[in-house]
Amino acid sequence: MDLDLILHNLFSPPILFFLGGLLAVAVRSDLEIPRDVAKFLSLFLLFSIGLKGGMELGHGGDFAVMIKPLIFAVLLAVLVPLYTFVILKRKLDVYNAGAVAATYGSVSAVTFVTAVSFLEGADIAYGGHMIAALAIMESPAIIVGVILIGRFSGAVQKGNRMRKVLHEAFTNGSVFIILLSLVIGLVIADDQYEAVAPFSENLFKGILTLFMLDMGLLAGKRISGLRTKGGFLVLFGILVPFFNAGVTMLLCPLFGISLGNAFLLTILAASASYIAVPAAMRMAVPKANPGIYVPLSLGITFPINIIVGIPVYYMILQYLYA
Amino acid sequence: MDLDLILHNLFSPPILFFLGGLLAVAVRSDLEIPRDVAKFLSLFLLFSIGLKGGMELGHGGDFAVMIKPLIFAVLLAVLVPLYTFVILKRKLDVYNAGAVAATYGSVSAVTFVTAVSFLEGADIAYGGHMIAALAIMESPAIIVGVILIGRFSGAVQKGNRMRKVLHEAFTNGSVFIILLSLVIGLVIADDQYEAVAPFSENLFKGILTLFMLDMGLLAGKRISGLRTKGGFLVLFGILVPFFNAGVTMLLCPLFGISLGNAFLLTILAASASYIAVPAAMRMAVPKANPGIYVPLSLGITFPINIIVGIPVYYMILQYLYA
Amino acid sequence: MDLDLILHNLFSPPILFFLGGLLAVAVRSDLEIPRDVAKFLSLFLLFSIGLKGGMELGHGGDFAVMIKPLIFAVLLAVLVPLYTFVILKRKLDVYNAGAVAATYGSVSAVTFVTAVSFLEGADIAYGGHMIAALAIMESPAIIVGVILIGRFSGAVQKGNRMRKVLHEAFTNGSVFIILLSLVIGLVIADDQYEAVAPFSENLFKGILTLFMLDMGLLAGKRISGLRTKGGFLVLFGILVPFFNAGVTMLLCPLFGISLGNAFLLTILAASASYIAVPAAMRMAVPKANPGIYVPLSLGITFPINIIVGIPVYYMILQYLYA
Amino acid sequence: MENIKRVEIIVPSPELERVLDLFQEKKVEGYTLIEKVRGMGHRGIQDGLGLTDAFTNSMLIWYCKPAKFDSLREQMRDLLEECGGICAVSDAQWLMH
Amino acid sequence: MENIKRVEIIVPSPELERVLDLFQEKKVEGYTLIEKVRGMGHRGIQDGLGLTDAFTNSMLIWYCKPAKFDSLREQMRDLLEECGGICAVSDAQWLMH
Amino acid sequence: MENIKRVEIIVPSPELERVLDLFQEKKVEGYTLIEKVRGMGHRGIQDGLGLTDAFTNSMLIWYCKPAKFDSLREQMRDLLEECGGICAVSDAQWLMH
Ligand SMILES: Nc1ncnc2c1ncn2[C@@H]1O[C@H](COP(=O)(O)O)[C@@H](O)[C@H]1O
Ligand SMILES: Nc1ncnc2c1ncn2[C@@H]1O[C@H](COP(=O)(O)O)[C@@H](O)[C@H]1O
Ligand SMILES: Nc1ncnc2c1ncn2[C@@H]1O[C@H](COP(=O)(O)O)[C@@H](O)[C@H]1O
Ligand code: NA
Ligand code: NA
Ligand code: NA
Repeated sequence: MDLDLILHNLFSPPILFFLGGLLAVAVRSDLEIPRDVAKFLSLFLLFSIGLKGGMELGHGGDFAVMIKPLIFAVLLAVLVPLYTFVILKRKLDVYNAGAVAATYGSVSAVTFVTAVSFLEGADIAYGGHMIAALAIMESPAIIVGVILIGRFSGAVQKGNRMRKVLHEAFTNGSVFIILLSLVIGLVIADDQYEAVAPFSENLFKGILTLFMLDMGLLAGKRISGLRTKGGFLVLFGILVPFFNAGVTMLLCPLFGISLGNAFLLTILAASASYIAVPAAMRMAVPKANPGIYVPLSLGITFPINIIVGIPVYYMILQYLYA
Repeated sequence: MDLDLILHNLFSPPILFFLGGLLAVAVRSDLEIPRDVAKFLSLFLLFSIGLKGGMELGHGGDFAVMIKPLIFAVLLAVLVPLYTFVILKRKLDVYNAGAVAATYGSVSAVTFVTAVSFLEGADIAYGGHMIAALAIMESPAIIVGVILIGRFSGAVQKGNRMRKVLHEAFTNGSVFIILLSLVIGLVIADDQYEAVAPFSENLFKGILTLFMLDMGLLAGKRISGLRTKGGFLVLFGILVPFFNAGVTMLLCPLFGISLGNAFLLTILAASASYIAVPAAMRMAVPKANPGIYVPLSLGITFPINIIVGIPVYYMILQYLYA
Repeated sequence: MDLDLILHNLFSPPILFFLGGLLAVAVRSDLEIPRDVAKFLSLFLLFSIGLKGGMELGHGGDFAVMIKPLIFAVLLAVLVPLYTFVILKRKLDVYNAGAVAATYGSVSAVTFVTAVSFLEGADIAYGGHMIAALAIMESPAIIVGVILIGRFSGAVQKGNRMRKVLHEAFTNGSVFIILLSLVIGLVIADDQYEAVAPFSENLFKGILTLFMLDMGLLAGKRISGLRTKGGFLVLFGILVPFFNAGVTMLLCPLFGISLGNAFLLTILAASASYIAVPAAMRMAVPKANPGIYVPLSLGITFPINIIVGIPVYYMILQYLYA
Repeated sequence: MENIKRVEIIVPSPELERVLDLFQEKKVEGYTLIEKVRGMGHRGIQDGLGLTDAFTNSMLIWYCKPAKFDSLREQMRDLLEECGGICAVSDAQWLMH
Repeated sequence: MENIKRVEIIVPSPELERVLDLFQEKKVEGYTLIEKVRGMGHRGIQDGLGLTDAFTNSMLIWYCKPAKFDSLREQMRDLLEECGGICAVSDAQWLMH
Repeated sequence: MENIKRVEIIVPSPELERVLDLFQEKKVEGYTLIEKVRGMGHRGIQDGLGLTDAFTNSMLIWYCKPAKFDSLREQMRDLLEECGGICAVSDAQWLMH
């Protein structure tokens, strides 16, 4: 059955088109999805997942049950950049160490969305508040990263610049659209949701599929940039997600978090940002090299999570929750 | 029940996402919908509404019944710029007075489309010919505005330029796509329409929702441009829609126009253009300042109509038609 | 009944919106579909047709039955550029003759897709392997064209450049996305396909409709560029598709190819490329004038095929297969 | 290498057609056009927003002989006066081919 | 025709706001902005890929009096040193209107 | 401020790769690229239409030392002769940082 599951995950259209995107880069095809359209597809996915999460949240749930994973999520977002920074500083300068640490403390919405789509295929329940967890985990790592850099570089961060970073961390487009959709999904009546659902819900898997093709194209192009950066970073990009996932999986049952939610929390912990963090870091820490933190998260950690991670984490959790 | 209706209108996804867009600007989020995609979404809405209107038109209807609102519509489109020009000229120069007058004589397709979506939610019938009214009302005000400016500025309009304006007024993209879709909706067989409907009809509300998010972003950015323009214009932008709506609502029952159609005619009268007119005016009257007429229509009149206007006009009409 | 069929084809939304696009250009409307969105719509159509073809291919079929049309397809793609080159060289220089020959040896995916949509409306079965035929026919003509030019221009093609052309011919985006979708449609489970179908399948006709509006706009703009090029080319663009279609229709029954597949093969033979070939030719033969081969294929042959060709070929085939 | 003038014209996009008409009238043989350009000037900010190109500029780059530029300078000036925008000229050298 | 300087500034898009802030502080009256520009430089390739503008440049064209440029030259230099990008100046003539 | 050459190259987009290959061969250290540019020239109108970039131009801006430009001038000329497009050079000054 286990192999079945891995195959089922591998043979889903989103994953296959992601691989197709990698292949297109490998054979140097000129296939591309226009940038503006790709941005819109990504907006759609956040809109769709937010609306649905809000909707489900609106259908009740125990506050005490919901608050636990959220606290857990914030802790992860703060602690992961701290411990990874210590590791990274051995090989990278302070600026790049801080930027990579922030990248791994934050999360990847597309990885999350792929995991949700996997859960729905496997018919496992999860809570709408997990979408809140996704939104909540995007920002803290950015702030932790910038503070770490400020501390260790000795450079006094001008108050002005720090304010800008804080602002960007909490108002960047992807955080904003998830939270907005979540709240709106929560307040609207069921018939209102259903009028939007043929767009927001029915097209979800299909749009995710084309978006993953674009992710494959991007990841393929970014991987090559890593070649010159040496094995340490590649190893980091492979091992850290598994470590973060491992710790999360062990703790979740203790906190009484359900299987579906634990799975999503695990994937959040394992994932690394390649949208919110690059946008914030380019502004906050121009001395950090986006040619390091973007390829690492997009070219290594993202594919590992969606191809290997999703089925493996799921199997381990099933074992732990059996 | 009345408050219920206002709330129902306020808590629909399109309105909520419009408010979300305003909020995004207020907190200075970098959320944005790529321009080209927004243009396509607007094209989709016109295509969808046109096709459906044509389809319904094709299913019969009394010509005598249909012609009345259309004549009414043309009268509105000609008279509104005339009377508003007289008011505006007290505070603005001839160029800007003419441009603003044209803006308010013309109509906003998105306001109309939101009203249609409201009607459908409330299960009130309306005629497919009202989409023709929408298309018919876009252009006349542009011509009236340009003639007024020619008259009162003393500047002799070169025949060449006037020809261009006329041409633009009747062939601009948004008028063309509505009319084209209307005619095609009229001639195709039902099964042909149904093959297209999963795209053109089922996605309508969802795409309207995301489009309204963009409208909120735009309106939010444009409002700030009005601050320096003084209270007269703001007052104008608030009161004129209500006045135009009021006159329309009083006259509709006399003309024997049905409730649903009267509601749509009212919203057309109350709405102001921010697509067709700016495009035409920039070309016809480069001396008029688009920083006045666009923000006024988009930042003041548009939100007032969709948030306050739609439920209020509807309640008044229900009272008048009871 | 025959006239009925022509009318049914003419009154389908894709064809009507294509005519609408031509009309928009004729009245000089500023209607346009943003380039990036149009590229995405075209990608969607290839993705959708590929996935569905793969899916159907996966549901079995006799290999011996499937291989025949594919061999036929390759033969067409090689022979058409050879014979047309001989004709074209009488009036054009070697570069342009080769480029036009390649254009007509290759195929138009949108013509194919319109034909598929016509077949589905008429409830005639066709095989998923015909989508493979579409993909297979895109490239060979490019290579034949370049070889012909190399031969007859006397210019020795540098090996480097020829390698690039070969590479482009087999990896260009449109070939890649069809083949990728075909293979993925083949390997995924039915429930996986169904999760994507509300996007990839249900929206197909609607998106084809808007895409054809864009094709009409493009074709309209390109036709005017032909006026100065003289009657020979226009005649060529009108007659060659009918000749290619005629030969194909006569041979298909002999090869034991079914009605639906014969129809699609005919349309492939009759159609000319305006995506893959221009991209390859601009790179391989910069001395050829894209102002000749693009308008010819897009402005003459494309409309003739979809308006006249589709119903006429279908009627003839029905007669032949009766 | 031949001496030549590099003319750079930036106008609101709705006026582009008028400049191109002038180019055609004067038989200009070549130019390059960059669309969807933003900017600021006397007439305020052109931020590229909206569903029309009312708040967008277009930029033309035109390499030409000095005399050619002189031949349409006055008409260009009139056009800019009416519609806004700028026109600047600098010296360049042109790789003959 | 008036003599004027043509200033061309190319910076990573995330830094554009800082240049525009500097422009505002120094009361620059007009500029033109081309977005979504790609490039290569000391900091590697900006290929325009991705969902953010982290790998995209912005290009500013600014016509001004020489003294005006001098007034913000040093701040510009500091900004470029920190964030990357280039700033170049050439002579031009400007069609008065 | 250092004296420098500003090279502007405009070619049909399908030929861009060849120019970039030449740049790489000659170890050019920095350039800026504007895509989706339209234009008109000896080979007719490039109107940016279509689903490919067959009717689109690309524009390169390259600041360099005069000698560097000379080192690839002839190859550039050959390339333009074959594929169309233009290459122009002007004087500029460059803000060192
Ligand atoms: N000093 C300047 N430098 C560069 N571009 C300018 C300058 N002044 C105006 N522009 C451009 O010309 C457009 C129209 O200018 P204006 O008519 O002054 O509003 C502006 O939106 C800018 O794109
Ligand atoms: N020599 C050059 N010529 C033209 N553009 C350049 C040059 N050097 C750098 N740039 C542009 O400036 C951007 C940032 O440069 P850098 O900070 O050196 O990476 C590059 O991505 C290019 O767009
Ligand atoms: N005189 C010119 N000024 C500016 N751009 C030009 C000029 N001539 C040609 N171009 C550009 O170079 C491209 C190719 O030129 P051509 O090879 O002459 O057709 C044109 O599409 C224009 O974008
Ligand atoms: Na993480
Ligand atoms: Na009105
Ligand atoms: Na063919």
